[in-house]
Amino acid sequence: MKLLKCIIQPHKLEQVKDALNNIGIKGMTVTEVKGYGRQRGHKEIYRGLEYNIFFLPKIQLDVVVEDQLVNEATKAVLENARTGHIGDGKIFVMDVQNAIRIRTGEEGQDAL
Amino acid sequence: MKLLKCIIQPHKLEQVKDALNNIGIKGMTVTEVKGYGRQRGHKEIYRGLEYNIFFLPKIQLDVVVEDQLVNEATKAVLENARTGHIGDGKIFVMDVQNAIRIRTGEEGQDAL
Amino acid sequence: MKLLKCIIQPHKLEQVKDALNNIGIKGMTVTEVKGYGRQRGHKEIYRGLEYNIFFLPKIQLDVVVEDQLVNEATKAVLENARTGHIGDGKIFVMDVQNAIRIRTGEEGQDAL
Amino acid sequence: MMFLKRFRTSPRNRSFIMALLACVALFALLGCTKAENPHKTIADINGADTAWLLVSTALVMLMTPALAFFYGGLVRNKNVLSVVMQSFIALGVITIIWVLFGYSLAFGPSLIKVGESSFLGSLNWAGARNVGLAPHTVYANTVPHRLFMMYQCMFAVITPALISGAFAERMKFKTYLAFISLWCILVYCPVAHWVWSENGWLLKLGALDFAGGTVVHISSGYTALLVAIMIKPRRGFPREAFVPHNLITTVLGAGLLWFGWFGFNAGSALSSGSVAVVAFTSTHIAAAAGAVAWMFVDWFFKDKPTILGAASGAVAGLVAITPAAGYVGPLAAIVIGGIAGVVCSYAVTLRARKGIDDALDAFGVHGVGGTIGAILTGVFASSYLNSAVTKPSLLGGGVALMGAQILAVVATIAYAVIVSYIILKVLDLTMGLRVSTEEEQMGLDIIEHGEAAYTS
Amino acid sequence: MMFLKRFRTSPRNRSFIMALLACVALFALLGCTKAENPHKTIADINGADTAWLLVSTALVMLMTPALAFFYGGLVRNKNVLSVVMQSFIALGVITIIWVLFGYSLAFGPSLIKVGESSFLGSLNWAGARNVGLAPHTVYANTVPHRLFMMYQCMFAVITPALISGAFAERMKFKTYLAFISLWCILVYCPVAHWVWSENGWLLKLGALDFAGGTVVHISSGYTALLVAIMIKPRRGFPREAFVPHNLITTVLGAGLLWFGWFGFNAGSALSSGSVAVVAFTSTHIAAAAGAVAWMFVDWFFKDKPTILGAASGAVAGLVAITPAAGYVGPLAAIVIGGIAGVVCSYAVTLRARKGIDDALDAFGVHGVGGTIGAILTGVFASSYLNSAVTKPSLLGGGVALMGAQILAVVATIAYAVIVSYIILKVLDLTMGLRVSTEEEQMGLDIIEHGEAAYTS
Amino acid sequence: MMFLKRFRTSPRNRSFIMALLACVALFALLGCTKAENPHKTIADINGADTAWLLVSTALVMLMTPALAFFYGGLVRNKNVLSVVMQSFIALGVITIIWVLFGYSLAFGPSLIKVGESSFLGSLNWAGARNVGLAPHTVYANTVPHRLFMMYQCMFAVITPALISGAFAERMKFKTYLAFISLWCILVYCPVAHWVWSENGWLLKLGALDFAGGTVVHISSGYTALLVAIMIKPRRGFPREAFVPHNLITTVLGAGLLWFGWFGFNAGSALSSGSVAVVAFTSTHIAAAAGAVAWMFVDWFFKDKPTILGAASGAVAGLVAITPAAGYVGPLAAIVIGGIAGVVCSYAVTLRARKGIDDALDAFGVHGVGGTIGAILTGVFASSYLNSAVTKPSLLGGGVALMGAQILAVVATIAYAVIVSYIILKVLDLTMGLRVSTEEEQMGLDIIEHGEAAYTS
Ligand SMILES: Nc1ncnc2c1ncn2[C@@H]1O[C@H](COP(=O)(O)OP(=O)(O)O)[C@@H](O)[C@H]1O
Ligand SMILES: Nc1ncnc2c1ncn2[C@@H]1O[C@H](COP(=O)(O)OP(=O)(O)O)[C@@H](O)[C@H]1O
Ligand SMILES: Nc1ncnc2c1ncn2[C@@H]1O[C@H](COP(=O)(O)OP(=O)(O)O)[C@@H](O)[C@H]1O
Repeated sequence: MKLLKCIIQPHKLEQVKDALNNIGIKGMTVTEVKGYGRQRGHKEIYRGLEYNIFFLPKIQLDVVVEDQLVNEATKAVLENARTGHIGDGKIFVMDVQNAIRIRTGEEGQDAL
Repeated sequence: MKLLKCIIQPHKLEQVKDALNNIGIKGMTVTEVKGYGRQRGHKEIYRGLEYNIFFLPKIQLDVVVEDQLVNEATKAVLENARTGHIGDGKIFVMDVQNAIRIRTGEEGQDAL
Repeated sequence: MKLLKCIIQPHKLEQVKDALNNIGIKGMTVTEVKGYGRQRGHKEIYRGLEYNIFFLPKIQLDVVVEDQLVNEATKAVLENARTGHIGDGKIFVMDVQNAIRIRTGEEGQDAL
Repeated sequence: MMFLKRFRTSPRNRSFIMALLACVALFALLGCTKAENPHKTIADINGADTAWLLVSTALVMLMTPALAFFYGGLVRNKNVLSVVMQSFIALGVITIIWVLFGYSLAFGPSLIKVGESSFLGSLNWAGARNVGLAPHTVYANTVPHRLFMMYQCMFAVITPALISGAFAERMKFKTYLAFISLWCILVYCPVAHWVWSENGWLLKLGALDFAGGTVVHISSGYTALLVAIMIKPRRGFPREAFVPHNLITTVLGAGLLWFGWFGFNAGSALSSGSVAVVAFTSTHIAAAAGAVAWMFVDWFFKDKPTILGAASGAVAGLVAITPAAGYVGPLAAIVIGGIAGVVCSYAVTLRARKGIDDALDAFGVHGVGGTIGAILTGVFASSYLNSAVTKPSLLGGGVALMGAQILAVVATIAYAVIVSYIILKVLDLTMGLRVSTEEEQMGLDIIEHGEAAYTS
Repeated sequence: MMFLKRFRTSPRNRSFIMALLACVALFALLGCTKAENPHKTIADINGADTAWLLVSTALVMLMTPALAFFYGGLVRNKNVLSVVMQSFIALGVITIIWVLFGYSLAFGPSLIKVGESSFLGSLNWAGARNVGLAPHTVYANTVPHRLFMMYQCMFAVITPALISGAFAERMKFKTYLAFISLWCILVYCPVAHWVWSENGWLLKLGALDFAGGTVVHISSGYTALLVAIMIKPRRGFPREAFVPHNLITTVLGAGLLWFGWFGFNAGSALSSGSVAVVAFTSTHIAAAAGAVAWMFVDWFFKDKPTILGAASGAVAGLVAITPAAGYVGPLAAIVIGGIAGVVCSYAVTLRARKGIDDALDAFGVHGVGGTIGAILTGVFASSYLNSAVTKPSLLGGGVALMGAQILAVVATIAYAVIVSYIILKVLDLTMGLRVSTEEEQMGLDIIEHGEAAYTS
Repeated sequence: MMFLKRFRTSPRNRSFIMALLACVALFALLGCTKAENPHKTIADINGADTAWLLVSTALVMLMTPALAFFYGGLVRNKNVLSVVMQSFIALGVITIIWVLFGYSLAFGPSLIKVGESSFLGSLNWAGARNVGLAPHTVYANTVPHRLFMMYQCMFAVITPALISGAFAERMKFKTYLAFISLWCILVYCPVAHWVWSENGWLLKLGALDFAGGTVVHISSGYTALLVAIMIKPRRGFPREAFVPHNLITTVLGAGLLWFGWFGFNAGSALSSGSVAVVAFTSTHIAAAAGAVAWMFVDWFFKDKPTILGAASGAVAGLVAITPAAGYVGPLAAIVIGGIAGVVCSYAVTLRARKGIDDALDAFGVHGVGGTIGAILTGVFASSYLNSAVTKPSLLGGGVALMGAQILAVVATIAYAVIVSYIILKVLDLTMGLRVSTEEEQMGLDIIEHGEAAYTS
């Protein structure tokens, strides 16, 4: 199993969720985060001074998927989270050794 | 070392924390997240329309433990986070290569 | 690539960010979390009773870096997040198998 | 963020703003404040009545920020500032319009007259000219005329702000400013003239509207329904849930609205005496009954007594009692408030099911509540409590009053809807009503105002 | 969520609600609003006094939402709506009860009389019958009787809401509604009758309670202590910290309470003259002294001057000055407010150490503050400032007033506690006081009202 | 947390607190409230005027919590309580000082006199001695003298609180308390004496300040500039963005300030008549014009109409109209408000570019707005509207008034800045102005008050 840690633009969440849904991804966890990257924040004028807002609101979407779904899931995120502007975000792929469903105690892929 | 990423019901946090404490787990990190899974949200009536609230509030409890504690910790979470209803959550087990205590610079298990 | 999951004191974020910036780290993601560890919260008097506040506000700074930057990045965090008091936090090092830039589809180190 | 560049003020925007400013400047120069009233002098001012009307005016002013909070709490995080701004800026823009010429159009000497009945005021009182400190014989003969102008100003401010609930989370701010300005001038001022001015034709017909059921709530409520239909639903409606992002803010708004409504209704007595007390009493009781009624409806049909229901019910009760406030007793107020709570709650449900996205239910509460109130005024108004009731109500054994009430309601709805339709069509073709889909997704706060409500 | 199904309205709930509604309807039909007062006419209305009392009534109304915010900020996130709702719905429910028969029980012609002393009002004024627009000779002889009824209504509303601080975060909403209804009728109305009605026995004894120290604060404060004990502590108390989830909301509540209290105290003069000024002055000063005093206590004993301390201190000062407001001067107000700040802050600490979970310290602030105020009225009341002070105070060199004060306090506490105990026992056996442990853990907002205060 | 130990109350702190308390106690004993006024009796009280001034006093009181919210929303999360506390506790501390001796210094019989002109009041009215219920012949000859004292109290409270915007997020709380106490006594009371007391030298010179442009806004605004410079910028300024953490809270503050300002300005008529109406009208209109003007400036130069701009503009308009309120008509009010909106918005930009960290722009809004208002009073004041205008204004064809206005402004600025400088120097050397860098980073809420505003 892999964890896809996707950092995306907040207003793309709904669309990405639907896309993942369509390819049968059964669960995900969303965290409100603030991100800093090449986008290097944006300029904002406040009380006459121009500031750099470094950290911009992003959504972190954690999805654990079976290995064979990784490519498809990645594609779904790439296609639906993309606006073409800097700051669209990243997908980090990490290894997950086990998953356990708390309700039933099922383990591994069955738990997803 | 392993990271147990536990997604649980918010009102179970206190109990799970105490249980982990009892088996000597010395630290944990809590994030407020929103989750989506088999529970598929719940129905809510608002202004006369029935909506599906997809994302429900969950707590993500990140606990890094030594390898030999993984089973015991998992058991503690399973037993104390369970209500028996869909939406009780998951435990994802991931590998952690190193841990460093910022205050002292200690590494590995000593840092936990 | 590695993910450095750094749990730090909130008021150290600015300084740590600048330090990472200085060694050329190009991105990071910040989450507001609550932490529990050796610090075991702190005592607070409220309405005449002394309570233990277990969970204290912390910042979780997730930084994905190329393998060769891990040591330097760790050092930067250690030096800049340290106050010398219990509760300064931890760095957890985890393996990242791939990174993808959503905007361009670039993969691996190029995506950072 | 290159993306944002696209929304930078274009030259067209600039000229729009310039024109607006020029307008204001022109009018500001025009007026010269020499105030006269042939019949009354400053010596005729009654201190107590003036004190109460000063307070009432302040209370009604507070209702507009209150509305901002009531509405603001109900929208999503990313649009709360835009909704709050729509109310807040109405205090600015409509006040200026009102002082420069709105008051004159609404209450000034008749410009368009048919027989004894007047249809519009002239610009004779523009810029507060001839609106002096001596009382006006007819409008409020014991308080300075200028105070009456200010009191009415607060009504003119809140009315277009009420409509904003209908198109929340999707209208362009620039278009909003144009809309409320035009609507105030072309809809509100004429209707106010019909109902409240010395020779207004609806007044002449004997229709009763104590504190603005027709002028304020019906005119804004039905316009709201129209705009909601014309501007189309929010992206995602009705599939997605647009649940309130902060109900505490909404309750704050409801609490302050309730408080301010004492100024709205009891202030409309324009004096500190028994009529004010009648209005105050029925206002409070109807709010209470509305809150309880809507809560119980929720409990029955949704299994839970919601706080949103209680707050909405209080507002519905307040709306419904508005036209009747000074004419009815405590028990009638319970009935009016209770009916409003039940019917408005049903109207809200119905409108949602019909696929109309009147986002914050400006129609369901103000349109429906106002109509209920106007009709029930024809049922309960008692000449015993207020000598202004000259025709018998249903309970008083006659249908004359009811007839006038229905006529007033129908005329107001017809006029408001037709004129609003024209205004909106014109705006749609020239400025556009809606932001783009992408802007809607990103939220109006950042897109239209460059600000985020909450940061941390 | 199958789980939620269990909380769906059961048939039993439905019949409960139906019965309630029927009751309301019945009473609504019953009353016919023909209002008479043999001694006064509408011509006796004084405009200035009426203006001030209209304003004061509105101000006191605002205190209930204010209380909702004060309390709401102090609880945990998951219970804030439930606490806010408890206050807000009191505006609805108690208002209806008050108009239908509560006012009559409290202020109506005597039903139960022993000699000259009356113990309860009759239903003669039920449904506002005989409560007309002419002033009542005794209660407020320059303002419409009906306005006095509304002014008193606001007091009746806030008093049970005050108690809600004691059982915050754990009482069933249905039980809450039953409790405040019964408490209003069985405790508040009688006690108000004793202290404020024409022939009330405590009034006859010469006890002074300017604006409700006994009737409002003592009766609610001691009841709060009782409920806190009977309903048992919240799960986790005292091990877990229940820290305020939003202190800004609490300060908003404190600020609006302070503001509204001018209506509560200075309005109790029932006229716009020197007594109102005396009350206004002492009210503001006592609030200030209370805030400063509690802050310094915090600074000494907890090392930090907390804002919660300052806000609580202001409220404590306001509570303590309430019975004395119209009888004492500015320096006495400093002393009363200061003492209240110190003693209430200590009471709060003590109650927590005793293991009593009066969650938001309704007892520590209102019970203790009210007692301090009632007693200190016996020390400082000055006939020089207010001719209603007929017995000498301690400083005036006598013990007669103090005796009456103590008797009033003791009688009120005894009566309130005993009757509340019976009400609570009955409710416990029939409806149950508390939600289940699991419901408590999930939070009352979602469980009892199906809503979340904040979403994002 | 060992770290926190360092901030525990040290013995030095304790004695500081003890001394303060002793002071208060001493003064409390000192005064004996025997109030006399040779010329007037209680029978001279006018009920309507009293009602209006009671309400106005309550409204002005509300402005201080309102300011707390306006300011509180603008700072960062970790400092919001500290900012709110600074305003809230001013209600406590300054009220006590005012009653004990501040009012006497400001309005009492002259202590320091040169010819007919007075420079400071004596302690003759300390502890409200001789401040009775009969009206004072000169100050407010139809309302109880004591009410006038309370009305003025609210002004004295809010003025130092206004300054707190300048040093937000970095001043020690203990130093803050000492600062506002000293500033109230050494700056506010004398300046108030000059402008408003019977024989004040600026009054004698014919300077007009209807409701406190000079006394309140100029004195606090320029002091704010001085403190901002002396205490140095916040860590990170101007590199980091200190964006508002909750603009809804700020709008709440702005709305309540607007509401309360009716008491501030229209209340300053001290009677419920035509002057109050003049002031009420111009106040509302100037706020509206300020909001619209600042919004359009934002739109032009920052591409977006911000809600912070609209809210700040409303406040700027209110500040600027304050000295002129009772002397000018509606169209002048549009001009004054509009100019204030534009100029203050520019001043705010300029000050930021100059590297001065007047964090919440107390100077840009109150200093600049107050100056604009004082000067424009010299342009627009009309004897037609208010007989208190005895010298011709510029529009009236003379420069005498303008001369007096400028003199008053300059004298106030000079005095306020010099005395504040001395106070701050002394405090800097004895107590220190600023918290340490580490404390600043951690936030004043937790460091100074041991509380967090929001928990979850
Ligand atoms: N090295 C990194 N480690 C962790 N998070 C990162 C890293 N780089 C980028 N991010 C996250 O991805 C978001 C988008 O990255 P950014 O570089 O701004 O845009 P893009 O991916 O389009 O080049 C950032 O705001 C941040 O949250
Ligand atoms: N594949 C997944 N990846 C990440 N998080 C998941 C995944 N599946 C479930 N979750 C998290 O676990 C929570 C509970 O899962 P759900 O399927 O609703 O219940 P259950 O585990 O009882 O079947 C979800 O709300 C979500 O936060
Ligand atoms: N085993 C763990 N797993 C996850 N997070 C941890 C763990 N131990 C500590 N933390 C996080 O690190 C923070 C600091 O740890 P703590 O033990 O209090 O201080 P220190 O690292 O200085 O000994 C905690 O508040 C918690 O968020």
